[in-house]
Amino acid sequence: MDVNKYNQETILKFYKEMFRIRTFDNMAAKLFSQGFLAGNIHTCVGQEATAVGTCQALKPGDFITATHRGHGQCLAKGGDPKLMMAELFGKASGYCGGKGGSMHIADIGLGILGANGIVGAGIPLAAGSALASRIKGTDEVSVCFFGDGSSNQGTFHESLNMASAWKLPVVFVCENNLYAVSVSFQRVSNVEYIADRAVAYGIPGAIVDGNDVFAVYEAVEQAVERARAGEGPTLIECRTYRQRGHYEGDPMVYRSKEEMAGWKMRCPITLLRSELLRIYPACDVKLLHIEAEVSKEIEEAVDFAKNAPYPEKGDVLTDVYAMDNKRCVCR
Amino acid sequence: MDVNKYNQETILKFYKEMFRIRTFDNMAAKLFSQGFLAGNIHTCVGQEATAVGTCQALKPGDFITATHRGHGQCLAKGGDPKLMMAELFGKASGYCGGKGGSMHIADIGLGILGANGIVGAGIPLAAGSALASRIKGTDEVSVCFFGDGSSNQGTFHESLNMASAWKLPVVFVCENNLYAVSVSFQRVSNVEYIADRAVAYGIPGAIVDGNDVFAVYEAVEQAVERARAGEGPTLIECRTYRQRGHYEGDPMVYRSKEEMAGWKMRCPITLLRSELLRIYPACDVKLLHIEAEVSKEIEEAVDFAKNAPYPEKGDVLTDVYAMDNKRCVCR
Amino acid sequence: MPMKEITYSQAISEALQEEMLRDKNVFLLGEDVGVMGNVFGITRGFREKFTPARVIDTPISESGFTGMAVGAALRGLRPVVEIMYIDFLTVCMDPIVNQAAKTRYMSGGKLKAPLVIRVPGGCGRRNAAQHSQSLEALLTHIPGLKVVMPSTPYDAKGLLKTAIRDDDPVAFIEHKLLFATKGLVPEEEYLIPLGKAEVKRQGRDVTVIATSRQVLTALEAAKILAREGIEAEVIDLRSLVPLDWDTVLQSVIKTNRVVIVQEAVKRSGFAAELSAQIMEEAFDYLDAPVMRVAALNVPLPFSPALEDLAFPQTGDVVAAVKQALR
Amino acid sequence: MPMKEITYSQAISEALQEEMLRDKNVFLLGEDVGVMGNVFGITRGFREKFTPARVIDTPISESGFTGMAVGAALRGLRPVVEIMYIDFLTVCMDPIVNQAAKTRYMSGGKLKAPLVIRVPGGCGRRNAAQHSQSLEALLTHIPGLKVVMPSTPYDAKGLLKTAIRDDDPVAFIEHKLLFATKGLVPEEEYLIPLGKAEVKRQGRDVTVIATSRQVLTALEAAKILAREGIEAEVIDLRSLVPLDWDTVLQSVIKTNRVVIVQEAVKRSGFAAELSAQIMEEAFDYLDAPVMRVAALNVPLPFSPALEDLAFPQTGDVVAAVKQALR
Ligand SMILES: Cc1ncc(C[n+]2csc(CCOP(=O)(O)OP(=O)(O)O)c2C)c(N)n1
Ligand SMILES: Cc1ncc(C[n+]2csc(CCOP(=O)(O)OP(=O)(O)O)c2C)c(N)n1
Ligand SMILES: [Mg+2]
Ligand SMILES: [Mg+2]
Repeated sequence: MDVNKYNQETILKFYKEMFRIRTFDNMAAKLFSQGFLAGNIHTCVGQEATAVGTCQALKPGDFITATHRGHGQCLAKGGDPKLMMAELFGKASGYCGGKGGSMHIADIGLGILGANGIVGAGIPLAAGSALASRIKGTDEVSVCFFGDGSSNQGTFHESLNMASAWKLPVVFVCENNLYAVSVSFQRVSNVEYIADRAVAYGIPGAIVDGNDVFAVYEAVEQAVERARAGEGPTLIECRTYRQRGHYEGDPMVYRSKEEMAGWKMRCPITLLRSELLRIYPACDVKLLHIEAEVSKEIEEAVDFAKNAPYPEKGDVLTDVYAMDNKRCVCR
Repeated sequence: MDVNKYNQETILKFYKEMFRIRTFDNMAAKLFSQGFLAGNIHTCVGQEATAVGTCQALKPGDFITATHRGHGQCLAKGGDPKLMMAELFGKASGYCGGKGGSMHIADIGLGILGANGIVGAGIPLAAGSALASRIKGTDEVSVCFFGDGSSNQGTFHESLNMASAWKLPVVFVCENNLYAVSVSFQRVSNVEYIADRAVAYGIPGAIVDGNDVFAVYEAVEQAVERARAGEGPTLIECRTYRQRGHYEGDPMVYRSKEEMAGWKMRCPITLLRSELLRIYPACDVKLLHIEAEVSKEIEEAVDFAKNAPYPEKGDVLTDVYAMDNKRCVCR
Repeated sequence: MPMKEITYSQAISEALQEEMLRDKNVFLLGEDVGVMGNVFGITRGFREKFTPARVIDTPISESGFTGMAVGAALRGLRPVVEIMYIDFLTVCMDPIVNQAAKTRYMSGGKLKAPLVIRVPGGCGRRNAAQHSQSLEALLTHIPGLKVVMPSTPYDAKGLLKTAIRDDDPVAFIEHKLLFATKGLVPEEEYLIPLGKAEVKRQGRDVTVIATSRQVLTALEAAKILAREGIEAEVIDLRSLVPLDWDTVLQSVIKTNRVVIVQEAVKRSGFAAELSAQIMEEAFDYLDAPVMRVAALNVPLPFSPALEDLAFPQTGDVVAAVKQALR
Repeated sequence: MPMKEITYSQAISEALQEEMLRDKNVFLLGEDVGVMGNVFGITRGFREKFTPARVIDTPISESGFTGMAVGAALRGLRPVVEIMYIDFLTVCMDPIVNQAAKTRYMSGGKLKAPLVIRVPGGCGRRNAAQHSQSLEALLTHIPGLKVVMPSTPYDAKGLLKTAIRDDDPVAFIEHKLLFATKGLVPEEEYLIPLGKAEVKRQGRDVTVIATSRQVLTALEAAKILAREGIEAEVIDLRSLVPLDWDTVLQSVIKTNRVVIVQEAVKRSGFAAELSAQIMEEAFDYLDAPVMRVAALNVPLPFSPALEDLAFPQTGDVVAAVKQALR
């Protein structure tokens, strides 16, 4: 990791973003184990650098599609932890009024086109968003987050092909955390790198250390530039690792203790923190301050969520249709 | 085209196979225009070398999946023109008792696992057949025919990935006739060669002249050997051209006269015929004999089909289920 | 109102053109819609008129391009996606069922996906089992989708224009054997609201409810029945979601006997839903059980000797009406 | 007969093991079925017991591996494919609907595709709209498919064994919230034929028909009703295709009143089909309209405050029965 070219302020900003995600997801895991949250929680602990490095390379007007493991992606794009946490609690004040939950957070104003519970389904959505920019003649770039597992879905192939054929302004960011639930990419494919699949579409493919937030940032920045210049998509494979289970409660029988420990040594947050302190030793107070600030922010989000009202009973029937909802729902 | 290493007998055999397909499909087109055949007819006129070159490299026990443009593929694998023609007529004596028609011809005894009306759907079927050989511990190879258009379907990606990951004995033979209905491959992709997609799966990809029956034969032979040896799949792109419309009645506004004329000059049958006569000038009588024989065969097939009985009314209700058909159909 | 006679496919073509001219957010994508102008000629000339950017020839990647349409719709565009045959919904159900249909609800009303899926269905063309289905019931079962099935050029044009302006995902199901049928449409612009059935024939003895091409079958049957003094009221639902329950109920109250005709396979088709609703809410008005006339529970056979036995013919409707009147 | 108490998921696990031991043509494929032993633990230890060749961990390529299962079935094997949730059928409808279901008919009976698709459905786990659906009606509408929905460990085991031996493609729909439920099953081997409903409770006043987890709801409702002197007969259909019409009809003749309970969304669900059939063939026996109790026509909401409002609860069944008795 080489952070020398970045000033202290920038590094601290990146650090704070990553630390917020870490704190949010650790909190979500805790709340889940305490029985406060229902359903499923997929944390991205260990993968924060990918989300942050990517979103830091975007303008506020750019778009992302997020995955089932999307808390970090949404936070990195500016998602409000309060509204996110309230959504995890199923409260009316949550992003989706409690109707969506962890896997469906969206905020069109922030360019978050929605997380997704269907693996691979977000890929064409992102390409479609890029097509929209093309048709509108505007210059937003759309970023598609997806996992290694997702790269084996047909939608990956179809979307990358079309995006490339039409030179759409989209960046495909693969969070390769080596596993799809219990299945390692290497057991279900015969290629080492997902980025090598870029050849099949005639687009650039890049492999980056997904735990190095600036490596991700630089790769995405270049891809975004290319996209915005009308030169088409890029496939970026960020090699990373989830430190927790696929979902909370996952017994994780499919990975070795050594593997997990090795990757924990390469924790993106620890790495950045120690680099930062190595270059700017005096920064430790600032760091503690940031960490305290973020912890408070997330605790406030939890308070907000806990105290927020649940949706009204009648809400179960609203928002199915934008027009003529009542009649379409009632029969 | 270099046929020098093949003896006269072999060349004549290949020629006869190709000529049978040509005669069959020209006849089908004629019968369709005369109103004898209902539904849709997709001829493979111009693409005979691909089907024949491929199937000549197979053993009788090997399997194929055929496409909507599958008459040639089925004939090349040993399909009986009588039963095929009867099927095109919708007669009870047809391959499918008249229930399937042109796009659904199957003969499991000959290793024809079925043509398909859904573009891309045959690809996983062929991979699955290869998986069956693996599980059974038998050594049949499965060949998957598909078009350039089909290579843009998600099933292509998913199937090639799994076949490669598991080193299945399957050969993917792409009949790249440059168009999917009216859409040229080049307009909807950013790569020149479909075979280049092999890289994405870590398998060999080969590009061959699909109008040179021996080039196809040699490429497939090598791939079959590899597959049978347990080394996994190969992707072979046969570059060819359909001389007639996508379906009978296609106005063909999407291709230029020059392009069509150019490819007609490269007609696989004319090419082989003139090569043969160049090397074995004395062969002309034999050729005429073969051509007459085949024409007679196809005419007999037409007679057979015309005179065959239609299915009985009650047949509409049979064969939906293998077990408990009546009860499952009646409610 | 000055009228003109055009075909069902011309009606669709006109609706598309008018909406594309009116709203630059409307664009088309699908296989062969561009250079070829659609396999039925519906978008011929569009590429030149509206530029290739708005008339997009796609690869054979239904799941991908339908998903892209959803993505573009989330961004405020109004894509009209074409799936060449309804049978191919099987390869692109997810963007329709799990994305377009649910995105509004899952986002608590924050997102909307205004797209139209134009897709021809139906049988009778000897196209065999994979090109002859009527799969509307797969869509009516999914909350969030609207489902429209026009039977005439007039309806096709007016409903398609409305569907394009609708803020919800709409499956607009055409019928291959209707494309060449002709009918009168106004010279002037008009719209038909979704969820408004039309009584295509008045009658007092029995209510026959149908959609799409089966409306024609029902009308033919009604003519034959009229000769025997039986007056059938023929209701064309025009859309299944929203459903015009009032029109159905009024007719049931009047005739007390109902026959529902659908071209889809009988089991779990939409006729069952309608029958169940009539049972639930109009039981006391019924003098006879609601009868369904539908395709057999079989894949459609190719053979010209078999296909017509598999889906509703005029005679089947006549027979069902007589049974309902017994 | 000596019995043992096991869970629904153990029952499924036993059925799979017994059939894999009995017939070497049976094999499993799906996501996480191997090393992890399935996300619900159903195939734990299988990989070691039956070798990785017969217990195949797939990539997330449902369309591809389901299609491969069809291909393997055409070759005489008996694949048991697992789709992790029924909601994901949307990404692999084609191999099921256009291939497995139709191949026999299209080939005039020359091919067969004996495969089982094991897939958990149902809601109640706060899994939100894309992980909570009950999509059996999408399958019952497709001729060529059989559809099984067991409600108890006993049924799950006996029916799954039969499904694996069946020569047709069978969708075997499990329920996430049933996996942990317990019940008695014989120590000895047994089979349950497809298409044989079970009267899970006798009653004279009303017939309540249900499947899968809703059988439990129906039985609970019946208990409550019994306290008020209302005797409900509860029929568990066990399979929708084939359908045990005789058992349904007999009960209708006895009680003259029917309530159908389904966890699926109401519109175009299978309850509509059943209601329509009862209307058509037992109209004269009905003293009241057949009532349906079903999920609302909405995508399933996540919020614990909303989800239970969206799908049938015991109270809803009780209320519907009382309405049917009015
Ligand atoms: C179409 C589909 N298939 C299966 C699943 C179940 N599932 C949820 S997440 C997941 C693994 C995804 O792996 P990957 O794309 O690598 O993302 P990761 O979880 O590792 O972040 C699976 C199989 C799903 N949600 N959708
Ligand atoms: C899933 C699906 N989409 C679309 C079609 C309609 N269709 C039939 S053939 C065809 C073109 C196929 O192109 P290609 O694979 O290149 O084969 P070719 O016809 O050129 O032999 C299309 C679009 C279909 N049958 N199935
Ligand atoms: Mg992963
Ligand atoms: Mg082609």
